[in-house]
Order: sequence, then structure tokens, then C-alpha cells
Amino acid sequence: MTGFSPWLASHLDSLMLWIGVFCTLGFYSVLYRENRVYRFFEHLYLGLATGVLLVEAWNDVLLPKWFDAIFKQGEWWWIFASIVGLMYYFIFSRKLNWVARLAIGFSLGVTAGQEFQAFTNNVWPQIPKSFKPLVPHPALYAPNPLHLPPKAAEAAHIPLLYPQVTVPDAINNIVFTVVLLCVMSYFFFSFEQKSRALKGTAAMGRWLLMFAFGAIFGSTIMARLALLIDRVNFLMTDFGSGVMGPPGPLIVFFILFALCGLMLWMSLRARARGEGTDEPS
Amino acid sequence: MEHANTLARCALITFSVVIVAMIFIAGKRDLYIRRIQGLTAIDEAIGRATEMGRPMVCLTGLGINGGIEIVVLQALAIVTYIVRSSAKFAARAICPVYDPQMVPVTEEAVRDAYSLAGRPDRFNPNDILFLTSRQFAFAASVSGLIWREKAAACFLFGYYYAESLILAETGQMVGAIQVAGTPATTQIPFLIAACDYVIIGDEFYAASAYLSREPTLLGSIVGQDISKGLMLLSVLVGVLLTTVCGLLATHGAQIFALWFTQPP
Amino acid sequence: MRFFLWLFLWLFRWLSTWLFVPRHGRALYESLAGAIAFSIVVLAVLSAAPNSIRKYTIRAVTLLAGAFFACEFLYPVHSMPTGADPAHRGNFLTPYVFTVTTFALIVSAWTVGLGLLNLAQLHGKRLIRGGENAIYSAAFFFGLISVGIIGLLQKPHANAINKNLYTLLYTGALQNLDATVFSIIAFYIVSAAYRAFRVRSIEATLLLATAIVVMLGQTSIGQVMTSHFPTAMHTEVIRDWIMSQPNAAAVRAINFGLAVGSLAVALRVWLGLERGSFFDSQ
Amino acid sequence: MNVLRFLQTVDRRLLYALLFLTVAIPLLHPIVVPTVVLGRGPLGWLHPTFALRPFVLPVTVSPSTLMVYDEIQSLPPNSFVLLAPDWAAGSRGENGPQTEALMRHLMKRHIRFAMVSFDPQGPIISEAMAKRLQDQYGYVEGVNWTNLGFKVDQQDFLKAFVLDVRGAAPQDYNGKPVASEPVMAGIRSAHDIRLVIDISASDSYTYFIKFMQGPYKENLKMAAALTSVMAPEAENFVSSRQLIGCLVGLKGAIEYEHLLGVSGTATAANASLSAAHVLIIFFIVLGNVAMLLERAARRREDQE
Repeated sequence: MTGFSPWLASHLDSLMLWIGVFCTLGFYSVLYRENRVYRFFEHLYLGLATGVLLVEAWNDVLLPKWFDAIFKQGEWWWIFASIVGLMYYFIFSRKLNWVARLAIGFSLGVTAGQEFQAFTNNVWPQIPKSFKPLVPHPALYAPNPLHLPPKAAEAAHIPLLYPQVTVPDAINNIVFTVVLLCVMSYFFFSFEQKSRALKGTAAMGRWLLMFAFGAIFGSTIMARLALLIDRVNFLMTDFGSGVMGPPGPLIVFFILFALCGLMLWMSLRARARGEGTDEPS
Repeated sequence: MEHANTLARCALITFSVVIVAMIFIAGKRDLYIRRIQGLTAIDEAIGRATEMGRPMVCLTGLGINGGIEIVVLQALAIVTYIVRSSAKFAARAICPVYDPQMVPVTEEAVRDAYSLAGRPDRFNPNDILFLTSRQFAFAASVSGLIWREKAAACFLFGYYYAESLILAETGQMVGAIQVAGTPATTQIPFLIAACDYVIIGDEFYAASAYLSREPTLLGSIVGQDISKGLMLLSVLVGVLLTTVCGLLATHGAQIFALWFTQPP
Repeated sequence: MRFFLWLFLWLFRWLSTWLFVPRHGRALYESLAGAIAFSIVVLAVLSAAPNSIRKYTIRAVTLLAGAFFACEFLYPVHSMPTGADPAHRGNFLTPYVFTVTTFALIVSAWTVGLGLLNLAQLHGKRLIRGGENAIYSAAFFFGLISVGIIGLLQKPHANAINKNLYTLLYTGALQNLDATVFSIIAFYIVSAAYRAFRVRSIEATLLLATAIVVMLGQTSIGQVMTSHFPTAMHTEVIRDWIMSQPNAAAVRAINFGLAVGSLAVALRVWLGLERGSFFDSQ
Repeated sequence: MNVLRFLQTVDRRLLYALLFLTVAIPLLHPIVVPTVVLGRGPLGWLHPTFALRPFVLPVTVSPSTLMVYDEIQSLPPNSFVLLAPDWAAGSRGENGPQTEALMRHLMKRHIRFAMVSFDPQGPIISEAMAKRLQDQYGYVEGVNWTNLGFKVDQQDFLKAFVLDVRGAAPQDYNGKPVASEPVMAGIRSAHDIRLVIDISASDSYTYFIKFMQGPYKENLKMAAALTSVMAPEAENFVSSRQLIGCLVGLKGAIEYEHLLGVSGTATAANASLSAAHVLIIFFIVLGNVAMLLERAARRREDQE
């Protein structure tokens, strides 16, 4: 065992690179279709993730907050938490599953009770932020004895009552308020939208929703592409240069280029033979 | 905001009283709710799964901060409706679960759905699969499951993050009919691109009321509409006050805005 | 009402000065045994009681757990300076918030076993049955056991081998798998956008048009195309306007509806008014 | 007709292969453009010289990135900055180039900086990155910059760090005592720190605001570099001047490298990003044009 530790320490970085490359290419094989290699890495990934869940549950929660609290600080009442936790396991018995419902009832109550705070934190501050002036007006300073013009008042640090609202600001505020009203009117369910006005605002609301969803789609693409660029950088630069030196990136690129060609050739061949390429092997 | 200020306290109590009152009134009077198109797509999807004799994958989402959550329970309510209406046609429903605490809750809900539909024998505990609580391991396992089971229909309800497109696109590649419904606004565009029908925003919470026609749920929807109306009214009053006070140079609007933001 | 509140608080304060006192050594184990015995007695009494009593107990537990957080949030506050934050304000329930949230955290940590049981059962059967899928279940158990054991040994035996092995598994395998699955989304975005963004209806056209404008606005190509237009027509200016005005308003409107929706569901669950199969048979 | 049908139903694997190529090629080698420079030869004749100049994509800089750049640009040399890389390998795609761009600027301006992280992987990645960059700017660990390593609890550490820097972080990442390092000379408490930059994929910047920027407003400013998903939430901190600026995702890093006039990982990624966006737009337009042409052709057939 003594030879293993220094060997592991010295080869740690290259081992990490090789494991990373195998995992990355193993998962990218699903881009062709579901296959045995993908299935193997999927189950390995599931095992690792569940293992980390177990480790984090013990190291981060149970050890410091329950085990140490009871056996080191002597706070014995935390045992009730584990009793309630174990009550969940009675769900498997037909006769005693009301015990599990008692524990589930406790968790439900905690979740429901915290919703009041969640509602206030999520939405409440946004209401005053929606108070936008719709008509342009000059900046207004607190009444001051000398009736200073705006420029001088600002210099004299007299408190500002209302910031200046220019014409473009007013137009933006009108657009903001109209969009807010139309989209909210789309989400009323309990009265028939008979009147033409209401039907119009609801239809406008749905169009504005699609407008907003297109904007969200476009703006999210940047973040996803950044992650793909990082993965390709990992394969070509980190792995390529790390293991094969300066020509590494080019070599890795051509290997990946060949893999793409293979994938396309196999899908064209499958399509020519008329079998749907979406059948998992 | 660790504690509610005066106005937030009044508003929360008003909304709660309105919603609970409408729930009790709903018992006596029949209430109207407009149609939510997405929900008729659910019945089509169940029919198709039965014709093709392939299973349906019903997801209740990842939840927001784990454990038993409101948004996951709401998704489970819709999934139980799907299971109950599919029990008659012997279509198999697979329910992957994201959080360990939801395993018993989902098992109980699906078992009761089958017994309510009169087919308790159809319930198979192996179809309630806990996979993992890690976002992308869950997405990889569910898409592997969709590929291998060749799912005929996929139902994506509950809260999702970036992995929503992995689940929806895999379902699309397998040729499944897909209905999604999520309060995660940032994921709706991707679900629109990959699913057959998407239930947007608040329709998600109105869905179970519309599907079950339960008086309690219908009353709650009416109560919600009244509360939303009050919020809309306060925004309108705020906008009007800010505009008028801006012109007349008085303090009115700022005091009104301060009621919302003053510390408790 | 105030009398009951006062009585409850007095009883609670008496308990915490006499009963809930840290103990060590033999007294600790006695208290633990006493607590377990007390819980068994309570459960035995409940199981002997008729079904309706049990049903109301479950509903009472949900009501109480919810009432604690609701009242703590809504009840008026007075200044309650603490060591860390002298300007802290709270009410008579605030000191216990940390205890109850830790209690709920420990309960959820204990339930991790439910998930493991479900998985171990599924993959255990597959492994024993052998056949084609056995290797995948073996991979699952390998991942689970290797990270589980090395991870749990991190704290008690933090030697070099454990640390390096855990880095190998956690950073080498798990984080790379996370990043790979995350990057697959970019591929799926291209195929989804190509297939779904078609000019079929007004709504689809709006979705497609805004997506393209926002995409052009955030890359250099878009800026090159509109660099000689007046600034108001630059794609990045249009993109910023779309994201800050109409998009922000629409998202805010949706959030208003969602918040009220989840508040309504929370109220129904808390007050036991929820209808849906899980709650009906409670 | 089958060409139009083919253009509407291109196999998704072809799209994936093309996306990979558009992203990988610019990363291999920055795009170069052959250019001809006309000069006067020895005899006064026109003398064309051919050169391969990098094709620099125009970048418009958003105000919030510019404010961070101006702030560091205005700092006098040898002032002290706290750089906090609070991110892990998962968000390296966006936080990595941001950290590199900010480090280059600090090194270019000869500003002393220390790094502290509240994510276990932060110190490992940022240490390797700093070591890779230090030779280009003549920086030496311990003299011009140092790495204070991983700290478990952000709140407790910050509360102690602002009062007594040496007490809160006695040793650096390699175990050397901080007191002996010239870079930390004269740095006793938060009063001696001019700027704090938090690079993160979460809301860890709010703790910096609460414990550092808030109480030491008069001499300490704060900036942030966030992933594009987390950036919208930071906007009201920027508008209320608690954050003097914020780099938003990979685009923020691209803009920053453009300001620095340096072509690092972000500039290479900018080429891939733009090419990938063009590819997506091209295929959307292609699919629609083929659909409309086919619909028109079919309508013409129906009329005949």
C-alpha cells in the first residue's frame, strides 16, 4: 500500500484527465443514439451521484448537527428528529403506514407554513418597483427657501423628490405597464372573457408571452454555448496539451472529427436501410 | 424580508381569508372556469399510449429547495389524475422521483389513484423509481429510461432547471407525445420548442382544479383570481399615484410605495 | 386566547429549564432511552386509538407545524439584539426558528435511506438475476460504494490516499459528467430550434423573431451588421430594451400569478382542505 | 420537391457535427485574415507586404463591464485588491475566462492582490491559472500576489477578516505564513483594501456586500463577475451603487479582454460563440425558407 500513495499523488492529474475524457466521450455517444456505452456511464453516474448524496447527508448534516450535538454537546433531544425521520420507513407496512403519514404531515406543515415568507420575498418587493410614472416631468427637489433651479439645488445637495422623467422614460414606462396588464389579464380563469376588450387584452397577453419566451430562449443560448465551448476546450486544450504536448489539440480535433464522420456515416447507412435510427441497440 | 411588515401582513391575511372563503362558498354554488387547452392534450396522450401499448413517463419535477414541496405536490396531483384516467386502459405509468422524501408520498398517491379508479391490482411499486437528487444525473437517467422504454407519452410537470430540454428533446427523439406544465418561466421556451403542448405559468396551478372539477379546487381558483385582481389594482393605483404626484409635486406616491417596503 | 398563549409559554419555559438540559455520560443515555420509550408509548397509544382520532392527529400535526412558521412570520416584532446582529428584530417564536429548521433538516437527512432502499432493491434484483443488464447495475453499485466509503472516511481518516481518491471520483468523474450533460443542452438547443421555430402561426412567428433579434444582439456578428445604423437601431440596444422592458414586465406578471397560485396550494395543504388522492385517504 | 423536404428535415446528427466544428475550429487557432499592406520599397516603388492579421471581431462593451474596468484602471499601482474566485469546475465555462481577464488586468496595472475562496475547488483552479499568467507580467507568488486558500464558513470568516486580516488567514494556500509575504505588507484590516471582486455562480457576493462593502463604504468598493443566469438578480445592487459593476457571463469576459487588448480564452471563445449563433440562425432561416417554398410549390400544384 505504501507504493500506491505516492504513485497516486504523482499521477493524479493525468488520471483525472483520462477519466474526464472517457466520461465526456461516453456521454456524447448518446448524440448518435442510446447505446451500451452511454448506459454504462449513465448507471455509473447514478451510483456516484447517489453515493455523494449519502456522503453529504452524513458529513454535512447528520454528523455535525445530530451525532455531535447528541454525543458531544449532550443535547439528547435531537433523537426525536431521527425518530420522526425513521417513521417515514413505516410506509412499507400496510397496517402501520399511518405512522409514515404522521411524519409526512409534519414535513407538509413545515413546507406550507414557510410559503407565506416565500410569497412575500418573491413578489412583494416587485409591486412598488412597478410604480412607474407614465407622464414626463422635470426633476423635482424638496421645497427650499431660495427656490434654487435644479442645477444649483443638486449642487447644494437638497433632497430629490422625484427624478426627472424624460419622454423616452415615459414611453418605456407605458410599454412596461401595458405589457404587465395584458399578461396578467391572460391568467384570469374564473370569469368568461365575453367582452371584446377583455378578449383583446387576453389575446395580446398571449402574444406578449410568446414575445417574452422568444427573448428568454435567445438570451439563454449564450450560457449553454459557453458550457459547450468549455467542454471542447477541456478535450482539446486540457487533455490534448496535457497529455500530448503542443500538437495535442490538433490531434484531438482530428480524432473528434473522425468520430463525427463515423456518426454521420452510420446514420446515413441506417437511414438508407430504412430502419429508424432511433431504436436503441 | 425576515418578517412581514404591516401592509404585507394585511395583504397575506386578506388573500388567505378570500381564498378559504371562496373554497367554502364553492361547496354551495357551481363556479365557472375557462378551458385550459393543454389539459385536453393529456387525454389524447393517454389514448395514444394505450394504442401503442408502450408506457408513459410521468415526471413531478425537481422542486425548488428539496423535500416535500408545494410545486411537487401540485405536479403529483396532476400525475395522479393521469394515472387514474389511464388505469382503465392498462397503460403503464412510470414515475421517476427526484427527492427521497417524495418516494413514499408518490407511492401512496399512485396506489390510491389506482384503487380510486377501481383497479388496485394494476399498481406496480417498481414503477415508482427513485433515481437521484443530483440535477444532471437525474436528467441522464430519465432520458436513458425514455430511450429504453420507448415511451409513448411523456408528462413533464413540476419545477425544472436547465435539464428540461434534455428530457423534452429525448422524448421528442423517441417520438413520444409530450405535455409539459411548469412554473419555471425560464424553461418554458425550451419546452415549447420540444413538447406538443405546454401549460404556462399560473395555468399549472389551475390545472388540477380544471381536471378534477372538485368544488374546493374551483373555489380556490376563484379566490386566487380575486387576490390577483387586488394585486393588479394596487399596481394600477401605484402607477396612477406616481404619475399624478410627479406632476403635482406632492409626497403621496412615495408614502404609498413606502408602505410596501418599510421594515417590519 | 392570551391566557392559553401565556400558559403554553410558561410550561415551555419550565420544561426547557428542567427537561431540555444538556446531559453527559450515563444521564445522556438515560435521557435517550427515555425519549425513545416516550415516543413508543405515544405511537402505541395512537395505534390503539380509533382511525378518526389518528386522522385528526395527523391533521393537527400539519396545522401546528405550519402555524409555527406562519405566526413567526406574521406576528409583530420587537427589537431582539443578538451577538451577531445588534439591530436584529423578532417575536417570541424567532429564537426557536433555527431549532425547528434544523429539526426538519435532520428529518430529511434521515429519509435519504428511502431512496437508497428503492434503488438497491431495483439494482440488486437486476444484479442477482444476471443477464444483459447486470453489468449496468454493477456499475451503479461500484459508483455508490466507492464514493460512499471513501467519502465517509474523509473526516475520520483524512490521509493522502483518501483525499486523492475522493478528488479522483468527485472532481475527475462526477464533475466532468455534470459538465458534459450540461453541455449536451447546447446540441439539443440547435436541433430543437431548427425543428420547432417555423412560421406556422402568429405566436410561433413572434417566438422565432424575438429569439433571432436577441441572438443577434448578443454576438459580434449582429453588432457588425447594424454598426452603421443610428444607435437606436443597433441590435444590442434593441436586445437590451427587449430584455429590460417587455420581457421583464411579462416575467413579473407571470410571477405574480405563480406566487398567488402556490400560496393557495399552501393554504389548502396547511388547513387540510386539499383534494387529491394522497390527501383524500388521509 | 425532395430537396425542399430534405432541407426541412435535416438529420439532427448533421446539426450536432456542424455545431461541434463551428465551436472547435476557432478554439484551435484564432481566425486570421490575409491582409496586404502597401508600403514604399527602397527604390520608392510600391511594396506590398502580405501578413496574416488576426480577425478581431468588434465587441461593444456594456456599461457594467466598463465600470469595473475603469475602477481597476483608476487604482494607483501597488494598491491592494481582494479577488474571490467562489466557483467550481461546473461553471468554469463562464467564471474561468472572467477570472483570467480580471487577473490579467490586475497584473498589467501592477496591483497587489490576494485570493480567497469559499468553494473547495476555487483555490486549486485559480492557483493554477495565476501561475500560468504570472510569467507574462513578471509577477511572483508571495511578492505581488498570494492565495489564501479555501475557507469553510463565509460569514464567520468575513466577520473576522475585516477586523484582522492576519488573524483570520494566518497561512496561505501553500502553508507559508502570510505575515512574511511582501504582498501583504501593511494590510491589517479592511481599511487597507481598496477593491473586492467576487467571481461566483451563486449569490455569495451578497455576503461580501453585507460584511465588507456595507460597513467600509468610504474606502472599499465592490465589483462582481457572475454567470449569465445569476446576473439579473445583481442588477438592483449595481443600480444602488453597492456593486460598482458586474461582468455578465462569458460575454462580460469577452468585453473585458477587448478592453485590455489581449486575446485570451475569452476572445477565442468569442469567435466560437459568434460562429455558433450564426449557425443556429442560418438553420432556423433555412428550415423556414424551405417550408415556405414547399408550401408555395404545393399551392401552385393545387391550382393546376
